[in-house]
Amino acid sequence: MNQGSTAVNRQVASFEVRLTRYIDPDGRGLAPLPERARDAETLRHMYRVMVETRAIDRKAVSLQRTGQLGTYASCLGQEAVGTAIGLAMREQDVLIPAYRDYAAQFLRGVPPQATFLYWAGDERSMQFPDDVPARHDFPFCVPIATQLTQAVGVAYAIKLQRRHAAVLVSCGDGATSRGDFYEAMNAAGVWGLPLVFVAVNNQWAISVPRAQQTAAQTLAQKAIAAGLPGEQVDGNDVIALRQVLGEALDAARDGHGPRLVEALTYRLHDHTTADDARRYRSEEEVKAAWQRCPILRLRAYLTAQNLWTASDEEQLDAAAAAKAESVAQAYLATTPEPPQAMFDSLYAELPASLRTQREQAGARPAKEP
Amino acid sequence: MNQGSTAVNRQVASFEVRLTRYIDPDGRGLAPLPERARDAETLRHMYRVMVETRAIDRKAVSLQRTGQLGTYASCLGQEAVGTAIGLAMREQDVLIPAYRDYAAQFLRGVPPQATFLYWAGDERSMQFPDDVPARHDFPFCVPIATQLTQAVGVAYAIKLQRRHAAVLVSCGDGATSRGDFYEAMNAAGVWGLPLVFVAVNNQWAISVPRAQQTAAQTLAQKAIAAGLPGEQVDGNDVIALRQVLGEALDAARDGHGPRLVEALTYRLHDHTTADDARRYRSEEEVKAAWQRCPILRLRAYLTAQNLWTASDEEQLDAAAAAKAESVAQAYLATTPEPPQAMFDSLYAELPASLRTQREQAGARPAKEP
Amino acid sequence: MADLNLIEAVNLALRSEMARDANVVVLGEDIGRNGGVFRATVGLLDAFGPGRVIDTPLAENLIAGMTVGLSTQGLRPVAEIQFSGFLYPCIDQIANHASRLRNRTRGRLSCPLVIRAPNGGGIHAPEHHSESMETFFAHIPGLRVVSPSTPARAYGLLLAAIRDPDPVVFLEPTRCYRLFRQAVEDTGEALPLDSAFVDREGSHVSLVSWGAMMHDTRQAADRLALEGVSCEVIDVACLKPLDMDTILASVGKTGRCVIVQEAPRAYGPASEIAANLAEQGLMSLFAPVLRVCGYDTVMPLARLEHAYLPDAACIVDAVHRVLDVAPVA
Amino acid sequence: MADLNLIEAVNLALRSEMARDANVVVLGEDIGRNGGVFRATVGLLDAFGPGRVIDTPLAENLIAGMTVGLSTQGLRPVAEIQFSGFLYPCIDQIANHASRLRNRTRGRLSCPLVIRAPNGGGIHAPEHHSESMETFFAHIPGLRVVSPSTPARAYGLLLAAIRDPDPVVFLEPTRCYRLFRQAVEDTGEALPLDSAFVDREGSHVSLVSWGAMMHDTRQAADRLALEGVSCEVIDVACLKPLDMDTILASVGKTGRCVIVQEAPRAYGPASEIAANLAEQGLMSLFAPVLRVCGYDTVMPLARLEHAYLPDAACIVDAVHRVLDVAPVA
Ligand SMILES: Cc1ncc(C[n+]2csc(CCOP(=O)(O)OP(=O)(O)O)c2C)c(N)n1
Ligand SMILES: Cc1ncc(C[n+]2csc(CCOP(=O)(O)OP(=O)(O)O)c2C)c(N)n1
Ligand SMILES: [Mg+2]
Ligand SMILES: [Mg+2]
Repeated sequence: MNQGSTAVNRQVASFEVRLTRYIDPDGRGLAPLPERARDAETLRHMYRVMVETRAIDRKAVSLQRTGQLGTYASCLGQEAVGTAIGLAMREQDVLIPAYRDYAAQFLRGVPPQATFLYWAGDERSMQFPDDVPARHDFPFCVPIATQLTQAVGVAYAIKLQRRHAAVLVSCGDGATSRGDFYEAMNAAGVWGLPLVFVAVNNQWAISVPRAQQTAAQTLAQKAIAAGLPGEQVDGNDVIALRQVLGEALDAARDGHGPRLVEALTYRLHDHTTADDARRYRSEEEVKAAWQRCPILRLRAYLTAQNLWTASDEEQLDAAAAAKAESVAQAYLATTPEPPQAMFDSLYAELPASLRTQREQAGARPAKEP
Repeated sequence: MNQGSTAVNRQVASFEVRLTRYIDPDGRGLAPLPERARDAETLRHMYRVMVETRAIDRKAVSLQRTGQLGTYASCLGQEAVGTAIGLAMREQDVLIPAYRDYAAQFLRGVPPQATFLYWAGDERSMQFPDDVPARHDFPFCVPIATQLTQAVGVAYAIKLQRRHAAVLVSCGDGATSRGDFYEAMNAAGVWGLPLVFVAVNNQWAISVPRAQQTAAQTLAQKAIAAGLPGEQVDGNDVIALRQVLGEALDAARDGHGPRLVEALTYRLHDHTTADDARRYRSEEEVKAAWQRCPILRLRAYLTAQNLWTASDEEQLDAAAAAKAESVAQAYLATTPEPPQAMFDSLYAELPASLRTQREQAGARPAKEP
Repeated sequence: MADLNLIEAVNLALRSEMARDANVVVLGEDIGRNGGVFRATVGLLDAFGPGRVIDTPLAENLIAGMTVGLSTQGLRPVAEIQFSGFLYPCIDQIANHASRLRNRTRGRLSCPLVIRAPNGGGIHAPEHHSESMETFFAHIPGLRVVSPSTPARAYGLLLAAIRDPDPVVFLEPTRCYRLFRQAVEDTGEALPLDSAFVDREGSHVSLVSWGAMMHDTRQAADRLALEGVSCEVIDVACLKPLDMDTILASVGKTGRCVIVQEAPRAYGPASEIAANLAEQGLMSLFAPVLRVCGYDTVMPLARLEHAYLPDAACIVDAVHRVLDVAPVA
Repeated sequence: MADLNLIEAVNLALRSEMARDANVVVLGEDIGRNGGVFRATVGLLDAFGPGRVIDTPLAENLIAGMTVGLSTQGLRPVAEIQFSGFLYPCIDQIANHASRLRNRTRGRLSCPLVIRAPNGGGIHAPEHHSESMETFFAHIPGLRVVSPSTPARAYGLLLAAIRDPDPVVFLEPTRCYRLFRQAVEDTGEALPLDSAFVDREGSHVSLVSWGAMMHDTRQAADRLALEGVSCEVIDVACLKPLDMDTILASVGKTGRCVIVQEAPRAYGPASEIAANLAEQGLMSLFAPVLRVCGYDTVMPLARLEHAYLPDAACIVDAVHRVLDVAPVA
């Protein structure tokens, strides 16, 4: 309890939220590029990853439209976020994603066909190869925000085990309305955990706009409730993202505790292929958002800096299309598991009482899948 | 999304938290008293309520110690909070209490023996008379923080029905760690509801000290996460509390939206009679906290202002003791309900399939209660 | 009188009751402008305005708690939870408060509320969208749990649920939302909340189910009829309170019973029905009470979903077994 | 070898396993400095330090989610939920994640975790402290649910739960925490997690229970023995997976079964056992399967708690009924 002051009403605490951006929506640099994203090859690599991710994403949508994939959640317009996450993380770090961080997963070694397999409804999609950084990452998390408290446990373990590693957990703007978001930040603060929270503010949670999720001016300021630093970054500026996330992860790994990064971006696609965004938002809004597209922006910057040519672009487009096509083919070649598979990873060892059920499942005549 | 700025890193929001106090722990006034608690009779009334509440509270503890009451949660040291809440609220407002806001309930017409009956384990305790302000108040809430989202619903209804009323919901410092606390503030902010959150920071949640609940410097700043105003008030200064809560409730009623008030106080007693606080906190700490007792403080102030005499004190002590005794007698005279009562308020009308169970309950031989 | 599918019948009931009773409000995620992810609330925002049609922040625990609060103030809130697997965060408020507030205050405060959600699988939805949630609620004292199997019953039971003075968890069979249409008249007439429906009388075996599995149960009864097996088909509809009288009467007549549920077998609703038969109807049983259920495994993702869900063939098979395989003469 | 009550046996198991396996950590509210509200974790903070003995902020959903996270990192977390009624906020993480992560990743990640909580009433505690929570967990695929009835079983089953590679909900009978003592040796030997215990052999009737009601069940068997009724007494101990083989074998022998539970009757664990008997053991039953249960009402506050809880007299009465009232010759 505060005491001893004689003022009737005095300030006891003050806070601020800052926003970082290095290139503006037209691709103009606002300042010398930061340490972590200044090298030409790094910039080109980020660009390639974003373009390739978009090609794969578009392929998934078209497979869905032609009945070859289940409901799919596109990352259109948000490619910078996944890309920067994937590049900022080190192998030993743990990624606990929501469900649109495809680029981050690809960069950490998840084969893109796993993404397709996931939305086709096949659990093997989240098995991941065992020789890639992602081998210890978490699978997608569908129940919004529930991954956040799990991240606290993972980060606590890392600290207890003195591993030089950090956890990056991502969630959407909608997710910040769930108590889980706050409980997780609060606990991370209490223990000073190596944990970076990324709130991917794409302005919409299905049909609910950001302003209807919260009266807070920024999502970043929600960190104040937990006593953590919170900051905004332009989420369509992959350079700024790469820098801010790199700093946050380094700090976390080095024992300087958790923080919250709000990445400002925009969901250009429908929420999922089962959604029709025209019901709840205007075409003008979407059109305007296209002007801030992270890919166009970086291309404009690279072009202006003479780091990227029309022929580079042509080559990349062709390579990305080929990659997307080969991913689709790999996915389409995967036949479903047998019914018994529903029992085979349920427990480490199937309890005896479930063996009959497993047999029954195997014995039932195959039905339309 | 913010755009158009040319700064690489710029401030986008700033916040502050302020603390209000009118009399210091020694009872010295720090400034002219505020509008809502300046009148001599109001001051004396607040004093009497606090003293009477303490007498009743002590009686409950002694009944428990002698095996005449179940586990009891004392409000020792926190009497100012309940008193100010009870006085700041209007009849049409709705109180949604945690479980230590006894004084507020008494002021709103709940007979103190109901409190005893509650801790004795009798549901009739929360029935409340139907001709008092409390008739539409909520009962105690045992599952920590769960009352907070309910308060959002009540406040939403008030707004929808255009009632000129406000909701006051209280919770402890421990409760602020649950997602419910944040979800409720966040929703209240979205709709600008007539809802005042009071976080009674008594420094402990059973054995967990405030600093282990959160890394936040203040609980008041948690409001920032929801875009609400948050402020601290000295919770042992009933004058400051009365003023701050009165302002908050008036603002809420008049359509100016929700806010969070953190009341800084101290739990002088064990958590409940089932707890032994010596396991986890030092006697020095408790001794020091006694110096800030809200009753001693107001008495010092009143005495210094010549508003209170030794004979006033004597009279009040006797009256409070008599009151506590008569409350105890009224409680002790209440015989338990018959077993069938467990069915009689379960549904508006008992489903036919449960009638047999009700009969069975009535027919079982009475056992040790 | 229009031919409606089940989700349209839900929409009609909401619209109809909101028009009749100004205290009815609906709330949930994406239920306003978007009309609900399954379109249950389409048109309500335009008809009744944002005060009574409330798009909430994304927080199921908030929705549940808020619904409790709303219901204490003379309103009749109907909350939607978007998919069944997101009902879990509501259990705290439902079990600790909604189902208890009347009892806790000895009748002073009460919770006339409805929490609606899709229930069960079969539409190839993503993970957590296809769970069967009956048991979690049916075990909680002080609640009502309802699961309609047809558009007309969805309409009549939802009206009843909204008007009921106590909390109701209303589990809508996702798979039936668009499965078939039925004439549904907007009569404003509610169906009873505590009696099972005897859909079809029969003499050889009682088939007992609810929700989406009623569809397969009826199919099984049709197939069995062709074999000369006469099935009495019962739609439980209200799982809590459970109308055992109707089921006992039926089994008293047929002596055989197969209970069909989509939920995992262990500790599922079928167990409660079978237990009551073993307790109160044992002497009339000619054959074991069989439960046709989902497996005790995690609901698989889309590719194996069909292998999880019981179907008419499973039911026919179970009936054959209780009839000792040999078709009835 | 010490005479321990049940809570001391829990403490011994925790201490013993923490000493044996550095990956075991405990977490919960007030479990560190305070040693737990029931004293289950007394002394652990001093012995193992604050890294492994974690006082959490007050948030059950956090505790559950954090436990999931911890368990994926090679640790073996044992979380305490302070009272049974505060388990509800854990169900989301347990049902949507702990029980599924292995399956979701086809074995790549797993959750070797334990969530412990007191279960049931009988100690005159405040509201929400006395609920019986078995059903909510036993219906969830991928979990184990355990409820010991004696100090020795609490010790051996808790060791097994901690060592088990999958998530276990461990429900400790509150009423037995200090009810009686038993010799418990710190052998480090675990008990099996999927077999029921036949506590007493008998020939006239099978009494089946678990947790606190085992105490009353044993009392009832004692009283019935004086009447010449020979009871086979089974402690289910592990509700999921459920060892029906042992129960079926017993009922195959006795032909009569009474199941005893404290939880509300409807959709309670006893129903699952009875349903299995009606399905697999019907032909050996001489009498209806009776369930002696709590009522389908909210657990009353202290003054009526005794009127809610079933007791030995209720069990004796049910046994008389399955024996057709007349004592066995
Ligand atoms: C607990 C829960 N509630 C509801 C849903 C249904 N749902 C899926 S995505 C979504 C909106 C999420 O918005 P946001 O967090 O902003 O992420 P975004 O989809 O924009 O990436 C909702 C409501 C869910 N998956 N989980
Ligand atoms: C959901 C829940 N978890 C745990 C408890 C047990 N419990 C009762 S009071 C308490 C501490 C509450 O601390 P605080 O919110 O600061 O309130 P105070 O008791 O200090 O007034 C705990 C953990 C509870 N009642 N509800
Ligand atoms: Mg979003
Ligand atoms: Mg406190």
